[in-house]
Amino acid sequence: MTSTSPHIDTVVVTCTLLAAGLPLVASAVNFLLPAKTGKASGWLSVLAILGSLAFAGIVFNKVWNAGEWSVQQEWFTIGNTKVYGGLLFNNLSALMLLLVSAIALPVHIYSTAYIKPAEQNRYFTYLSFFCFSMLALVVVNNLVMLYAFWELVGFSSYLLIGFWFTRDNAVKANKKAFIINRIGDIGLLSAIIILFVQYHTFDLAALFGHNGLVFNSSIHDGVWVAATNQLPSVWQFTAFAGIFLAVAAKSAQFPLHTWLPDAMEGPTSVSALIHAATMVAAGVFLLCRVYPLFNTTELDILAIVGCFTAFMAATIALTQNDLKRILAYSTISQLGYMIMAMGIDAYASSLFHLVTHAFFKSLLFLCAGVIIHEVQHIKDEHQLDIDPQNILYMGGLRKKMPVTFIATVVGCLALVGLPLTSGYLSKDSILIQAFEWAEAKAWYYKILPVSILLTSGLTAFYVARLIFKVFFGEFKLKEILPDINLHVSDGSLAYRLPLILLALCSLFPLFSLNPFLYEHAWLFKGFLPVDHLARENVYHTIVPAVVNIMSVFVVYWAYAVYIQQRKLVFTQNSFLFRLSYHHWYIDTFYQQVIVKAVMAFSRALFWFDRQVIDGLIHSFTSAGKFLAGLSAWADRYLVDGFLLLITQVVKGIGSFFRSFQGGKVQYYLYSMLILILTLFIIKILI
Amino acid sequence: MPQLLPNISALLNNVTDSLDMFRPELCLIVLFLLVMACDLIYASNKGRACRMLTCAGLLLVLVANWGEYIETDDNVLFLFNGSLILHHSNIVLKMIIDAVAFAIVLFFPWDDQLRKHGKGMGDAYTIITASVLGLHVMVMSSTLLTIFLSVEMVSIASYLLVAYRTESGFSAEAGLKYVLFGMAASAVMLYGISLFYGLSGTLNLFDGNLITHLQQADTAMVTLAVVLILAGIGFKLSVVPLHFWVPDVYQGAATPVTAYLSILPKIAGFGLLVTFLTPFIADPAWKQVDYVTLLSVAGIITMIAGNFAAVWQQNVKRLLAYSGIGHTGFALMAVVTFSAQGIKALNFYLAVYAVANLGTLMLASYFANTMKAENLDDYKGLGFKYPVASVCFVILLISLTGIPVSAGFNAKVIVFSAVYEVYQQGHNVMLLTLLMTGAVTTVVSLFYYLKIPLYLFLKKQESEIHEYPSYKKLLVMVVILSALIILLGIFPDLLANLM
Amino acid sequence: MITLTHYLLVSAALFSIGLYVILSKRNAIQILIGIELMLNAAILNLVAFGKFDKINNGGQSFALFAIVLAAATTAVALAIVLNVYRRYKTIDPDKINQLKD
Amino acid sequence: MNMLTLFIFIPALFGLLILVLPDNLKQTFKYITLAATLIQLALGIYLYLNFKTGAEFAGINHEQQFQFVQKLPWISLNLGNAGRMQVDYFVGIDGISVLMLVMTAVVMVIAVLASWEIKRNLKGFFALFLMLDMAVAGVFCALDFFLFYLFYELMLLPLYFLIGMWGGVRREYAAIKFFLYTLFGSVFMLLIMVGLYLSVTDPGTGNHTFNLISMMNPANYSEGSVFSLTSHQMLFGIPARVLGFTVIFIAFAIKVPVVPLHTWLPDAHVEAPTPVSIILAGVLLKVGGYGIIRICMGIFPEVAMSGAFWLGLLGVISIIYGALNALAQRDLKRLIAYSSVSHMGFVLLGLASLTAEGVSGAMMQMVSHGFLSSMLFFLVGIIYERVHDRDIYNFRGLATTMPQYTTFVMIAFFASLGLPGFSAFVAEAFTLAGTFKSELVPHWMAVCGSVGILLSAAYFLWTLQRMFFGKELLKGGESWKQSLTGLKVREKLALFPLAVLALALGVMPSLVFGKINDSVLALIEFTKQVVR
Repeated sequence: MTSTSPHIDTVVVTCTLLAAGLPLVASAVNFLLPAKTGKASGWLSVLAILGSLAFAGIVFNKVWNAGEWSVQQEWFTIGNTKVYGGLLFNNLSALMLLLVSAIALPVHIYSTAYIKPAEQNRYFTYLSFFCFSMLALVVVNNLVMLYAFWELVGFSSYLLIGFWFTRDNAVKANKKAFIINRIGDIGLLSAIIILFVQYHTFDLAALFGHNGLVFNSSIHDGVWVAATNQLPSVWQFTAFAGIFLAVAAKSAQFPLHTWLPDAMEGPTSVSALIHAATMVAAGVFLLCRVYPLFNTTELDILAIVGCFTAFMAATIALTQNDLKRILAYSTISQLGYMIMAMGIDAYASSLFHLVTHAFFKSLLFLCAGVIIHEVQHIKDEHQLDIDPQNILYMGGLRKKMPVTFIATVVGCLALVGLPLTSGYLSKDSILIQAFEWAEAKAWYYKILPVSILLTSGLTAFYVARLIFKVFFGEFKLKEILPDINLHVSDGSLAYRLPLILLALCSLFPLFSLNPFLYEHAWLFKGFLPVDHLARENVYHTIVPAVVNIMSVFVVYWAYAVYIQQRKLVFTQNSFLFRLSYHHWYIDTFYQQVIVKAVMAFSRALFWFDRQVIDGLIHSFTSAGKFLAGLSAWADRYLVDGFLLLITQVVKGIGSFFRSFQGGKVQYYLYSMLILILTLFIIKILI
Repeated sequence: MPQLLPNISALLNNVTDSLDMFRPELCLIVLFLLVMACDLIYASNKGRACRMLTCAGLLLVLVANWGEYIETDDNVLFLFNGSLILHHSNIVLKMIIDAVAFAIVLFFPWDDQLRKHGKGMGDAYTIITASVLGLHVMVMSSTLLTIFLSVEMVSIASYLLVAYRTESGFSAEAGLKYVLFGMAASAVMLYGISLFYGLSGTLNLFDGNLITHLQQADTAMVTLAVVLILAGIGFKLSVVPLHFWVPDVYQGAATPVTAYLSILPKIAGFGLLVTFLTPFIADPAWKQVDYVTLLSVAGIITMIAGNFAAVWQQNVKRLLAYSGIGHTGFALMAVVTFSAQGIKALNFYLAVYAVANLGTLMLASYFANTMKAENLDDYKGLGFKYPVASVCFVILLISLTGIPVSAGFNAKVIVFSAVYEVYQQGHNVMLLTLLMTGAVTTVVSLFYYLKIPLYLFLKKQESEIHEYPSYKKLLVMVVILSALIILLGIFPDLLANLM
Repeated sequence: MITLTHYLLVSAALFSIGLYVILSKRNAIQILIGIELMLNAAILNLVAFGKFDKINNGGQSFALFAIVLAAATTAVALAIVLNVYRRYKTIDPDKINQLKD
Repeated sequence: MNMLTLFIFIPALFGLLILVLPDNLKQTFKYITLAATLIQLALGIYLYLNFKTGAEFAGINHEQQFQFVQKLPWISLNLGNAGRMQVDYFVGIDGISVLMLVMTAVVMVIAVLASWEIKRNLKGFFALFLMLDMAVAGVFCALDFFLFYLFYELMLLPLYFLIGMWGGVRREYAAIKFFLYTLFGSVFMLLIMVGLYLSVTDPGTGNHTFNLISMMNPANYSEGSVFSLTSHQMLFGIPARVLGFTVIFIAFAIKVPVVPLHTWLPDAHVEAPTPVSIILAGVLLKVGGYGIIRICMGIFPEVAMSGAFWLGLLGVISIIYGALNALAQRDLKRLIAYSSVSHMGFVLLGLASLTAEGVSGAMMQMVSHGFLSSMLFFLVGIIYERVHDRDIYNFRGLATTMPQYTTFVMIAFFASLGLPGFSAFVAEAFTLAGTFKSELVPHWMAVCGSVGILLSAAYFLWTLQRMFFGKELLKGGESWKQSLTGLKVREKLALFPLAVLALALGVMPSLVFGKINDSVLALIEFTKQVVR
């Protein structure tokens, strides 16, 4: 083992390896075991993730605020480049390690109940594999391994989205998810290659650490200069663009966000873990890792895209009827917040929001899972032809499912960012910093904080809509079919325990003792630059107040609309409604324009391949045939293509020489003499 | 006449001395007489006796040639007052001729068409023996007289052989075409010889004054004379435009005769061509006719004509006839080098061509015998019925195409390197063009050669055809030839170093 | 005075006539006659040139050989023509064209 | 006995055995062939394990650095004044060849296991199979151009018959097309080979030589010879060395295959029986790549450098063109065939870069594609054998019917599309890294190349979705369902090692890089040296 830092702690290294490795072991065991192991597989994975959590706890304890160091071992040598496998320890690694395992544990427990025993073997094979990839992703110390786990995370997500592979929608969704993630992967790969060529190393610490290679490189007169190499500056931007693509794909940012709503075809527990809390946060995590690479322009792009995504997704969430899709768009919106926070230099807030969001969003998904499970139950029992995820069929569940109700409310409050929740702390910190950021800049920069504020209001509205539609009023199905037998409940302990755990984690005490000041959160402080001075200004008071007042008002408005049935909302056929309902038509655009274009292009190329490359030019062939005076005779086995052309040329020449061969001997003599004479004359003339 | 008298004794002495190195030919003369006698004496079963006698005799001739080969070493000998020339490469050609003639004589009665000939085949052996004598002389001839004599000798024998199957219309037709074409060609050649004689003042090609005299003559006349003579030789080689007879005659003649025609006169013809050209090439003063260009053009056209026209063919023998034309073109490439290495390459190429072509024609005969298969269509699916013969067919065709591992490939490589070598010295574009044509026509040749394995193995037999008795001896011979091809493919130096 | 040129002219004329005959006549025998004319043109040349070749008399002796060979070849050719007639009942070379491409 | 010689001729030996055995033992032929390939595999592993690494064993242009060398005088023709024509039986391996050999040995075993489906004319099949095996092994070992060419051409004929006799409906067409294409390339290569032979003299004997290693040393070219570096000769108005490079490159590019010389490949692959497809894709395509490294770049390094842009361009075009074509296919086998075109494009791109990363990546891609394409074709063969159909639209929901099969398909597909953890990822990533790093090819080529990775995901996932997932729906209905049985033991035995190898190479790329690194570095150094 070689280390880049003097203080190396073997306990930490071992614990980290164990934390990441245990799920892999569980996955491998499950993969090799026969499919009928059922619940045993589930508990094996739960044990593994429990172990991971414990080890992650130890690691966190030792690494948090203890500086940055890494260990590595040579993996392979290619040319003169050595590629290492190694671990990087800093606050980010430790936090992510802990976060992932902490979210994964309740989801695992939940899954043991949620997934049918017959399918658990396969399910937990995939799920543990995901945990392994995700845990490894956050601790590796170089770009090659980062890329590898980055893609493995996407791969396991692919497997889990398509878990119910007999459903066409699920399979289409996982294909879409993987391909869109592939676009991001290519971006990341290109960026890694560019960085490698520029800096001759893959090492994260060496590249992005304090006073690292990236820090010491600069752009002069269109040339990107580093100690090791120099490239035209366009490649620096390309590297950024690549990373941006990767982030946009993984964290579902515009324009690559469309896969996430579709990914809701997977089991809900999967959505809770992967598509709400962990994998989608990987994009933000990546931004943190490579943060020093970006310059101001690039950060601005991030901020704008994040802000736009947040706004767009929030508007879409307003009109969706599918419970999980609402949450998915909400996730996209919240990820937009985080990306924007990165763009406005609110690095710590972004991460803070990442963590809080992870808890409350997975909580919401798990709640949704319970609800959907129960509705599905009703559907199966009465053989109804309804979509169990459609909130229009729900209502009045608060009395039947109290635990779920409370948990959902907690999650929703956190999502809206009302006081006493963790969401309040993190979200407000972003909002405040957004205003601060815009302060120093030109007026049009103000659009950004204002629109993010607006988004916050929209969030409050769709959250309220969700709560009211699902938990208040009367159960809608009962209105349609009065005789149905309703016995819905919170379900077993395996359902309730994770909900309670996560609900507790969504409240403020886990992060800060002061429920109103985000600056006091330990997590926030863990990521502040050393010289950071908290600037107290007016925004710190005004922004939270405005936000909360607005939220409360909006919630009330929603209450008025949905419970009291007042017509205060836009009509269902207005342009804006349709825009929102159809996800801004982005998906339609991709499907109709890009996918069709690619397919048409590939078909055209295939045609080209058959007809032109292979046939060179068929018309030429026929001309050749005509000129050579051939009949259409052609060997059956030499019918098409390049060969046909050659065949025709060959045969044309052949038939020219053959044409003398008429069987008449005097004609032979005649030809012979003519040819000799010709030869002779040419000879003489030359 | 008076001027001749003082020299007579010297001339006679020379004749007697020459007889020593004329042993193989003397053997042939004796053999010819014996076979003829045998044919007359034996009433019944005379074909068999004659054949054995011929075979034994030819082996003896081969041995005699071998003796000559060892004796001559690297010397060049002139026999009979300069009428004949003898050196290594000539003897090698003669040996190839003897060996192939031996195989062809064996082949004769194995072919059903010939065996069914009513009158027996005694006279065929006589004719062959005589023609071998003619071929020997043709290879060695160094005066215009011996050239004409030997060419005519071979021609007459060939006419007879082609028209041999009197009961067959095809054979008669082929004979007629051959004889008319051949006689016209030899008449043209004789006229060329007469002009050449007039211009040079000598019949002896190795006369010291030959080039000097020709250089003084009118270029057009010299060219005419040379072209007419070359036309006569070209007829034997089946060079374009003197190839017209080839497909018809090869197809019409009995298969062993086709084998004879496609190999022996061609080899001898090349020997003759090389001898005829030697004095001009050896003398740097010669400027009248640019042989390199002339022969290169002929070679290129021949390669193209033969190989491209072959693509169309359905009749196997006709296909092989065209391919034979193509091979002539390729061998011309070796001649054009006019270097020792080129001649070696030529000899090796011809030897390999002889073996492979003989083998394929034997197989053509084999399939004609067993399945009455003469066209490609009749070959469908026979590969599974006659695996040994078919595999041999593939091997021989591979060699003819020039794909490793086969002797044909090595021959091709050696010819290519000879041409390259010369190119490197002179940078003559003609040579490069020849190389390119050689390569292209190789691909084209694969096109039609592959048709035979294609029909044999890849096509399915459509109907069950009546089966005739199998021909073991023919098959054994073919297997031996194929093995030889492979052996020479792996160890070409076994043979090539003799050349 | 008959010079070499005269001989050559005659022979050239003979050759040309022979050539014309073999190309135009529709009878194998006539073609053979044409060939014979060509051969004789050459033989005439040889003899004419032989006059100047004092030492060897090559021309004359060549002519003798050529005459003999011509006779032999013609004999063979006639035999073949006879056989063809037996099979095809015609000796028009144009009609004997079963072998062709 | 030299190990390489054994390695090459073991198949020939067993092939002869099969030829002489009577037909009623035909059921044993496949076992004999299997034994031959297993022995070969054992030898291959022995070679791999005993292959020494280090800069002093780099090979490339140093004859004494090759390992397991055997050099015997073979053909010696006395050509009079032109000296002697000397051909040696000269075999030996360096880092470039050792992995090709091991890969060949593995693929051959798999191909034999796939040959169980062959029912007709077993003697012919296995004899030709072993002949092909010998030829391929020979190509990778030969260090004498003549010997190389011999083995190279020797591959054609068995393949022609293997495709033509045991192939699909349009087998005749495919076989002829394949043969003509390849021969077209190789005949002109023959001309260049002869030209090189006459340009190069062996410093030891003073004769011309076919020795590939001597041909790499510019000092061995005689003054004024056609291919001499210093004499700048022209052929048809083109610099002779450029022409030589181009001709040989075209010959190998047909093999690789490089767009637009690829059209033989889809036909040949589709029509060929499964074992032959496996060999074609697994081994024969690599002969092209190997030839480009050993011969094109070895003998004409300066042309390779100056023409790097064009090579890289062809590589990029192949990558994208092949992938797009694959996207348009509905025949599973044809899809995989086009995917081969795309994946082999990476090889060319990596080689064009002439950087250590690029060339190593290309080598890795060759090895990786060898295993993966074998696996893919084997998998197609399984389904084709069962229902004689492989139209993607005729299947649906195979994951329900054949879960294990689907697992292997997924492994193969994801490994092929470059999922990290599998060999193709390392290969493609470093190929692109090398391309970007190279000063010879423009940077955008690396970016374009990476689009190929995206497209490969598209067509593989589409196939997965269309064929394997969804509700079970088969064109042949119940009878198909009956025939689509689970994997047999033999099939698992073939697939499992391939999957493990793909994984092992992905997790431990040093298995490959460790062996080739010195040679690759030597190659790069050598090319730079010559240009200097």
